[in-house]
Amino acid sequence: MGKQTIIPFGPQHPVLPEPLHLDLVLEDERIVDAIPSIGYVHRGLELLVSKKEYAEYVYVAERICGICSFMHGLGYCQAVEEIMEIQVPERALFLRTIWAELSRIHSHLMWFGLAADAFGLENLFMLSWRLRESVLDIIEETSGGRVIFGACKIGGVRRDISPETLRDMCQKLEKLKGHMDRLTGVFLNDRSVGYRLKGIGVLTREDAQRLGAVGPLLRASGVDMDMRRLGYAAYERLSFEPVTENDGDCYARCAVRARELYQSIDLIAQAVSMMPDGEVDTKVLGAPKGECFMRLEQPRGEVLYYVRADGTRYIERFRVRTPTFTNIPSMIHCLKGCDFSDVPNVILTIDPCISCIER
Amino acid sequence: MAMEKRIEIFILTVDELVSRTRSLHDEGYRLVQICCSKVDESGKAVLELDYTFDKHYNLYNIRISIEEGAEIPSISEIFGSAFVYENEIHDLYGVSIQGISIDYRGNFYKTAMPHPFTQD
Amino acid sequence: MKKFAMERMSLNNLFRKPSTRLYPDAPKKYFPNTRGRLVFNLSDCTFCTLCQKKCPTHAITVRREQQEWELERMRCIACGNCCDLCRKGCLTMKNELTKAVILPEREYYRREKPQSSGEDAVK
Amino acid sequence: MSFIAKSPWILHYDGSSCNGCDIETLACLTPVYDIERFGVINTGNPKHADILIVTGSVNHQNRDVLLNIYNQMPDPKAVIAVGICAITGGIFAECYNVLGGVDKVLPVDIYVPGCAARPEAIIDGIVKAIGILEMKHQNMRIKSKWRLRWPWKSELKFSY
Repeated sequence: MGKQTIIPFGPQHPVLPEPLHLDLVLEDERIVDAIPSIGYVHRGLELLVSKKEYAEYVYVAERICGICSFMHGLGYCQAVEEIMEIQVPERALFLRTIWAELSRIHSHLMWFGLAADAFGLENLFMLSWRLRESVLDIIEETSGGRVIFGACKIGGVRRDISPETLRDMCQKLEKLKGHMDRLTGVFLNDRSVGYRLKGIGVLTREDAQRLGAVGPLLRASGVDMDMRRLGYAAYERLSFEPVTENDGDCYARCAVRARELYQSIDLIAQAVSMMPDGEVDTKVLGAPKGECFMRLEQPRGEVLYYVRADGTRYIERFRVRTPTFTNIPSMIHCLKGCDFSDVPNVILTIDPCISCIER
Repeated sequence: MAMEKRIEIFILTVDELVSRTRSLHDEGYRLVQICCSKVDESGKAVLELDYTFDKHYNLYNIRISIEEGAEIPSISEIFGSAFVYENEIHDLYGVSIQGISIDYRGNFYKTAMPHPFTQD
Repeated sequence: MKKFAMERMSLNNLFRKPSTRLYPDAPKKYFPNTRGRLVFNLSDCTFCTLCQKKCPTHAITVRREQQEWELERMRCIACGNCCDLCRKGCLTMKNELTKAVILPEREYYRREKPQSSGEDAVK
Repeated sequence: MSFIAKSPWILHYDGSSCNGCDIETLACLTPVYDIERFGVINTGNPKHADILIVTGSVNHQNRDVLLNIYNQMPDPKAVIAVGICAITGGIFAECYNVLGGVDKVLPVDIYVPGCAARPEAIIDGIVKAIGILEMKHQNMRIKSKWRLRWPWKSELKFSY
């Protein structure tokens, strides 16, 4: 038993592109406690609802986070539509599903790159980001933006995708599958990757449930929970099974995300084959009055929106509980007992999104 | 459309909070979030705390209303993940919460002004 | 269990053609949908101030009396809200790049001289 | 920009951005855009860096961090503000915790607009910054020569 040392980690750190600060309490090389402190990215977005009209707030909601941008816009729109009881056209629901799954693919591929960078394989970082570019091209072709989609609005979506583009997109994604096979093959089968991931940062099923973990972190611990089961957008008409793994270590989280990539491509193919014709938006009149909770499954897990409106053009209270925020207790739990050199690994496997946490 | 058509909220007093939370925990509920919002009730500012729980994709909401600067008990002994929300509410709204398992004492969020969400 | 996954992948990459887009030498072709740059056409504008009211970042200033329309390019987030709302179709989103600048400039349009409408004024 | 220009290393600091410009800056380093063609490497150490790339607006919390990083960088140095938030605060300008653009704290040399800024725009910005770095470097050399010859004129200003 050595004496305790405190090592500060961040906010500017080569491994984390985002500012997160951790005070790590070490005994020799083993971590006994981790104290996160946040607030470097805090902007106070939730208070902006009193300054922007409810229809313009969609653009702010999309900029809560640049990685899950479409999901935030979608969640806000769905919450307002729920309050105003707007029937969104069928085609718009399917288009939303397609964009949501595209953003999941791009987010997971990005995570693969960052994780590879964290455990020191820059080669894999480059390869996964190269694959990600082809997904970003599809996103840009259909929605107009690379990371900020700007495709969702209250009452539907802002632009349609033509049938030819949809067919093209499916072919491109099929081709992408072949490349992904090779990439995920390295992540799941390579010996040196296995050394860095297997048995590190274990989160048991009980701990995960007790600490309120969500998303791939929870599913890697063997709990079958996926908010897409709620059947928002077009998910009730698509068939899928949540991906689960039982080990709960870094490797299991990697495997969950690898299998979710294929699941997303499959869901897009299903949505394209079932796509109905028709309008993509409805006219929205009046202002919302009431309150509601809305939950979605983001690439990082369950997200919850709370909107309370009082019948004016400005919403009274908007609250978003993001997946990374509720994964902080699990992250601290995983860090305890790790080696100091595994810290970036463990932090990255929960897929932290700091601008989501602090809004 | 999604399942949560109309939200049900059970309004409780501050004293009932801990016992109800404990019984929910024993029934297998999971804490989803704690949300605080500032509302005007007949000219007086009141803080409403919404505790959201989930079991099998069904939400269960508890709401307590308190006055600004009031003290409430913590539920982080029952749900281990509650401490992040409670620290957040303490920093942004200035509600003092007694007995948080990991208490940052106002250092969780560092903002330009104290308790920004209570200011008009 | 697949053996030599990483080695096989590295060898593959050694023999495939590079995926780098040589950007400044070979300009990128954007998709027709791409939201790149807000373009204003003065000739049809009625100075209704709708774009000013609905801009989420307050980048547009319209002065109806002076017949002036002003865009602060460094505030525009290219969301395309104004293009959707404009009744006359004066605002369009062009699929080209907004270049990096050394001095931020305001773009300033005035009704009196339509032939040289793109008169820029340094902030 | 000449062909024998030095290879500038960049340091990336994320202010309070939404991650959008952040991942686009990282995307510049990946094979598809490959900014290493210009000799640019992302480094984590401010003492090794020539160009500071700031994404996102400045708030009260990270102002000191930013100044700290900037002061540690050796001269000559250039600052690039990437994204609308880093230039004026953009959509977050009205938030209570946001001070505004980076130029409220640091002297910014290049402004790269876009929300999120496209990698091509960021490459443009970095190429321009390389030119500015070179000019600053020449200024420094001339200045030090003057200082040797006419020490009383050492405060002469050279602008680019």
